Amino acid sequence: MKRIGVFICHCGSNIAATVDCAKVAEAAQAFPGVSFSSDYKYMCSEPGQEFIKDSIKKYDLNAIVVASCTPRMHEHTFRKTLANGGLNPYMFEMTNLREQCSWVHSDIEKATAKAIDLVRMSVAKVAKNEELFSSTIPMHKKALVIGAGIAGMQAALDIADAGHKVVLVDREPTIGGKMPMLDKTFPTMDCSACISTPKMVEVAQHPNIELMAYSEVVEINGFIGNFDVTIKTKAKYVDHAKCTGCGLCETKCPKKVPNEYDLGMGLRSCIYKPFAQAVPNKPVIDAQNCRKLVEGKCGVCAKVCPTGAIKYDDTESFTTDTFGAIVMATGYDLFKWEDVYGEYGYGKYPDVVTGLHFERMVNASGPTGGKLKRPSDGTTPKTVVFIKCVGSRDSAKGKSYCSRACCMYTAKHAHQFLDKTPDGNAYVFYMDVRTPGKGYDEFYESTLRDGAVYLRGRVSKIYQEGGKLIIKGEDSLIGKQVEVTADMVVLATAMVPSAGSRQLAQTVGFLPDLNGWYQEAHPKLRPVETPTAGVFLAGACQGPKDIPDSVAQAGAAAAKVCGLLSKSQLETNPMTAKTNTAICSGCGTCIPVCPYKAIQLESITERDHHGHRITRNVASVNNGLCQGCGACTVICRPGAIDLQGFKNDQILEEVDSLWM
Amino acid sequence: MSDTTVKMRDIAKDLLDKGTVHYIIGWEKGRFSNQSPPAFITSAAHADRLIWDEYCLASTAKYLLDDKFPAGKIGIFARGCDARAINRLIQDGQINRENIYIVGICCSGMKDPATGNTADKCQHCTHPNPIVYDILIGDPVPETDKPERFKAIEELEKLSPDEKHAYWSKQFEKCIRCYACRNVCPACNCRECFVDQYRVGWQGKQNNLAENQLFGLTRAYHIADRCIECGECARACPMDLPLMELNRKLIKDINQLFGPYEASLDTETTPPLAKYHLKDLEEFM
Amino acid sequence: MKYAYYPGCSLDATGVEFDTSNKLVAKKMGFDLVEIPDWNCCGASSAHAVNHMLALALPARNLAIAEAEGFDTVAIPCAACFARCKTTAFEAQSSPETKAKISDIIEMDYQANIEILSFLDLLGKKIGLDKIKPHVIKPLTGLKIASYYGCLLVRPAKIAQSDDPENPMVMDNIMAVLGADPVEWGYKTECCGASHVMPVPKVGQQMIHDILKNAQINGAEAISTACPLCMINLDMRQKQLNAQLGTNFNIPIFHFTELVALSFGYSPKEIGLSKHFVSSENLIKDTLSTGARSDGA
Amino acid sequence: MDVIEEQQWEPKILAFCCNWCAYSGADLAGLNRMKYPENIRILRVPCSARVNPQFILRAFQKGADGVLVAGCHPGDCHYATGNYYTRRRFQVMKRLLEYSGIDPRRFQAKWVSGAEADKFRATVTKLCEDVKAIGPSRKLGGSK
Repeated sequence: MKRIGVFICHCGSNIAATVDCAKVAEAAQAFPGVSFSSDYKYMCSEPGQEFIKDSIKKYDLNAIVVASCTPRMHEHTFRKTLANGGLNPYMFEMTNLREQCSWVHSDIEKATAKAIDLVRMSVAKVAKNEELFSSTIPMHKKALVIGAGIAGMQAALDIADAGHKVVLVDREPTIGGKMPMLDKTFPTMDCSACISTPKMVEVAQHPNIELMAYSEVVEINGFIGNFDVTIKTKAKYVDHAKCTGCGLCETKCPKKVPNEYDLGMGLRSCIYKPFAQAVPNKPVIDAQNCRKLVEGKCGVCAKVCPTGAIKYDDTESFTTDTFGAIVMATGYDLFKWEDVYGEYGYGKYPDVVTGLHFERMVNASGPTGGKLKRPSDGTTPKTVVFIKCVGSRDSAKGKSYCSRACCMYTAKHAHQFLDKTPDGNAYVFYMDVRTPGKGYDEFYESTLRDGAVYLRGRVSKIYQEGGKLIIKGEDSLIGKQVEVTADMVVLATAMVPSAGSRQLAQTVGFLPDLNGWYQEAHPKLRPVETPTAGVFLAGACQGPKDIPDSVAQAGAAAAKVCGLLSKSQLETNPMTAKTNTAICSGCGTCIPVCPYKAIQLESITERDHHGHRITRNVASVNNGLCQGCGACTVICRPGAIDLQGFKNDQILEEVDSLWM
Repeated sequence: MSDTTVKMRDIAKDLLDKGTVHYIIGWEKGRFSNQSPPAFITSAAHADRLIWDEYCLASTAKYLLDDKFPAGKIGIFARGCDARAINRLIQDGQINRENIYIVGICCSGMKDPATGNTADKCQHCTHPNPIVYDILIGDPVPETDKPERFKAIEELEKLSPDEKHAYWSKQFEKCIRCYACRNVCPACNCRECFVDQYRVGWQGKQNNLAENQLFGLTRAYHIADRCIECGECARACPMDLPLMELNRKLIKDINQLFGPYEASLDTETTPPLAKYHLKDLEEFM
Repeated sequence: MKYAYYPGCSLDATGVEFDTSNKLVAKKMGFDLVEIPDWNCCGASSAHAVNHMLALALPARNLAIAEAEGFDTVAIPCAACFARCKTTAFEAQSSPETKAKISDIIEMDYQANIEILSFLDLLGKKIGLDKIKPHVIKPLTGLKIASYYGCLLVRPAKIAQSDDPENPMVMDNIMAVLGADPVEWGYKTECCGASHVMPVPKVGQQMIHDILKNAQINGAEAISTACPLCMINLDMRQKQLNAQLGTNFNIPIFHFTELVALSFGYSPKEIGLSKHFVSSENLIKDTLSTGARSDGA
Repeated sequence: MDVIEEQQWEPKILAFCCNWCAYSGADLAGLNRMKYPENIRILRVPCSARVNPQFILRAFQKGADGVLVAGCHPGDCHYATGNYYTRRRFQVMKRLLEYSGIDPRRFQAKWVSGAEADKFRATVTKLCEDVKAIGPSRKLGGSK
């Protein structure tokens, strides 16, 4: 039997000015189950809390209602008061008389009547409260970072510097991601590789970071503090323990294929490092093209290798490990404009390239040694047209969102082109110029001063005539159609989530947004968290970002991870869903509704009403994953799954109490 | 004796003789000529009790719930409605497909024993042919969408709030809370129905209009996206409540809101209320 | 196989050789083109600028007759007629009210379920390239041809439903089957400017000029068309262009079925090639005598 | 109900508010001392997806004159996806209520963010005005 204590707070005059607190306390005295009721000037004050504790003892109370301000303010305070007074902290309900009654009403009589109703609701609810207990889950003090671009490397370094172990996984043979491919970074024009490759080396040398290049996460089970992860390392065909990275094999390999790192504009051998400063600085064999692996002939690399590191019978390997937290840093890919932009020629004109091609071309370590050359004939372009928003901000063709970095890198490209080609002409077709960033607009202005011609309008057609490209578009500021004859066109293609990121999200257990970007837990207040506790976001996997934003977000994700890993165990919220297995029929309807994948079917063995031993399925909630939203409780027709602290019978009592 | 009856008996004999099933659920002739209640045949010797005529109104599928962990396979004769009911029970995790042997029957509709006209539940049937079976009797009969089955709902929607209230009050005043509708419904397969959970207090026990209507609406909502339109609830109702007018209202709205959907045509598709789409209609902005 | 055939007014007049070659091709390939009985003008070029319902009702009447005659498919050689018919079907299919209104106006039941195909799609897609190939007895080996589609066969994309509004290929594929060498060029779907030539000659002439020039630059020896208006516009005005813009165009223009018929072994005379303004006599002689161009080279 | 009672009648409206958006929006309305009718009784739930449509049926059965379900805007749910289920459930329930003869103005669902104090005020004020215009609830299956 409940012996409920009700405490009505005046909050000075905040409540008492509009609500007759004594009258409310008096009315509460008559509610079923109420053993003691009183009003008091400040319930949250030290003496107020003492009053509650004393009353618990004096009147043998076992459930408490405090009617004061919003529970979002002091629920936690009073729970502690109950605990100190010897009660389970969850034998408590709070009535919001200040924000939702006295402050919003002025008629004392009506406000008092409402206050009595609100207290009645809380009393009805607390009468059904049950003691709840937190449990703890262990925290594995090790983080997993998936993707080793600039965001992943930064997150890994920050976590490792804080003294925690990190495993950094990347599916490519080298870490670094897209940043080392770039030539210069806006707006400072410092060399991209010069600032990213030292980070790569730092990552490789950090005692707390275990690097797993050429590897992919294939399976994740468990929950915050305890993620069991299986990582596949692809067959490298080179024993990196023996390999010294001397590079002899690469020079002797007889077969050359297009180099992915240069977007097919240059060649590489079949035993290769993607680029000179790759980390790990040791080669892998491309099994699709290696003559030894495909045809069984050749074997030159094995012959020349001074350390006997070549291993043609290498196979992929799997490792498993447990992590406390995970950072997703899978980055972006470029929108495949060739599939949809028929008016730009579907990629059939060799001199229509993307911004990333341009980066490789102007990069001194790129396929042209830093010289801008037309892919078709190797000549130096004199007139270059840049087109922005190719796939971005255009739901008819590609994506409705803005890719954020293109305005700036296009300005940079125009600047670089004009810098290298003093008599060159640069035309930029744009929809808007968006330069929100430190020094960004100044940079754009300087590109205009360099002589880049900005034309506000879309390009409707590109075609080839002779050796030239004809670009037809609109200059919407003068309202005329324009036609430019150019040597080369550079498209600022949209950023899209990197290939396979949707599948990876499903492996981890959350859903990407409409466009495939990873969804943050809250757009304003939890921008680096995911709906899955213990999984965080860094960089462009969450949405298009430039380098500074990616690095900043990586730092934020790392801080969140460090916060988690600094604990040896986590206290769980006891207000989670729980199954009544006697009622649960194992239909599993609750499973797809749970945003945290916290529910699964579990088989139990029991005796049926004939006395036979039977095995049947019931829903089982993982307390480490459940966040207590209650979506499952509504889909469950018989209410077999219920939310602790907001149980069906509690809410029904609250509803009923209003019309007793 | 119809061809189908002959085949039913032959198949039942064969299945029971060979031990493929340890009993089979079908229909037999009842006390009156216009009744063919369900029959449970446990040996080949009794197979000749089986009958197929125009009065085999009862659904066979729900009986599977009484033997969820059978000692051997259960044979079952199933028309379109029974087969969808079987799918319903499978998708809801209540029975195991491996435990049952389905003899499908293509059905051209039953008669109302009282009037001799086509039974209400068959008039609006969209899937007379079984969608799942191990062996099939008869040739498939033509199937149509029957959009006219929503006509009665559209008529009711045109009434004013007062008229609607009056209509449903009149209906639910008749209800005697016997729960026959729930007991025959293949979508009502909970271990413990909400009406029986007196501790939680979903529902009062009194037999009055308010409680009756709360029960009716709650049950309709519980099966909203899972109702297979077998019409058993309305057939079983001793007080002739137009229960399909509630179920079809929900089906109609769900189809309009979230795209065409018919429950239990397979056992995989997630019911519409257990999923969402980011671009769902927005009317709460 | 039988298809309803809607020649439209142009094929009775300036495009008479288009009609002839269509029929020759059909005859050789063994399918029947049945002219829609008592057909009327589709209203193209003027009706839709004047009265929306009229613009829908005119084509609908022809389509309704074809439906009533029991045809599943109607083939339409003229791109403008095709566009008007497709638009009518699209509007009727998207709105039952519109469909009812149209039926009311034409006093016939228009179902909007007859398939509407351009003659190009009929040959290149519905019947198929593999059915054309066996009849090619005089391949157009080596003939560098620019396939020109114009606007109305591809636009608006959701109504025209061509294979690709930006880079259609169906005519190019047919040309390849005939043994010709379709060139890559940039003006496949640009407007030919036919309706500008009269009111604003300067604009119209420039449009023709750009098409011809781009074809020339990309090595085309001739242009193949699928619209009687494009055909006449590109063909008839080359002389005028040369006089006014100082160019020297002399590019033979064909209805695409003329080239199909040629490769099927019909003579230029049977097809009516002499009706063209720019003579194709030498080019054809050259091409057909070649074996020379392929075997000899 | 006699004449005197009719005059004194004040509707009682139950509002289910999710803890993270609508409830904090209501708190903000208080903080800003916005005024709205006293007829609203807020019931706090963690998420609008916790609101079982049966609770609404129950409220109307017991005599609620109006019911509001308020949660975060789609895309802003604290639990990522809860309100998408809410949206489906109550679009269906709303129509079922109307079909059962409950004046559609008596039930509302609305997205109210933690910052939208004024939207909260406007929503409950409007609901209250509507309900006052219709008159006392006759209860689900009951008489006036």
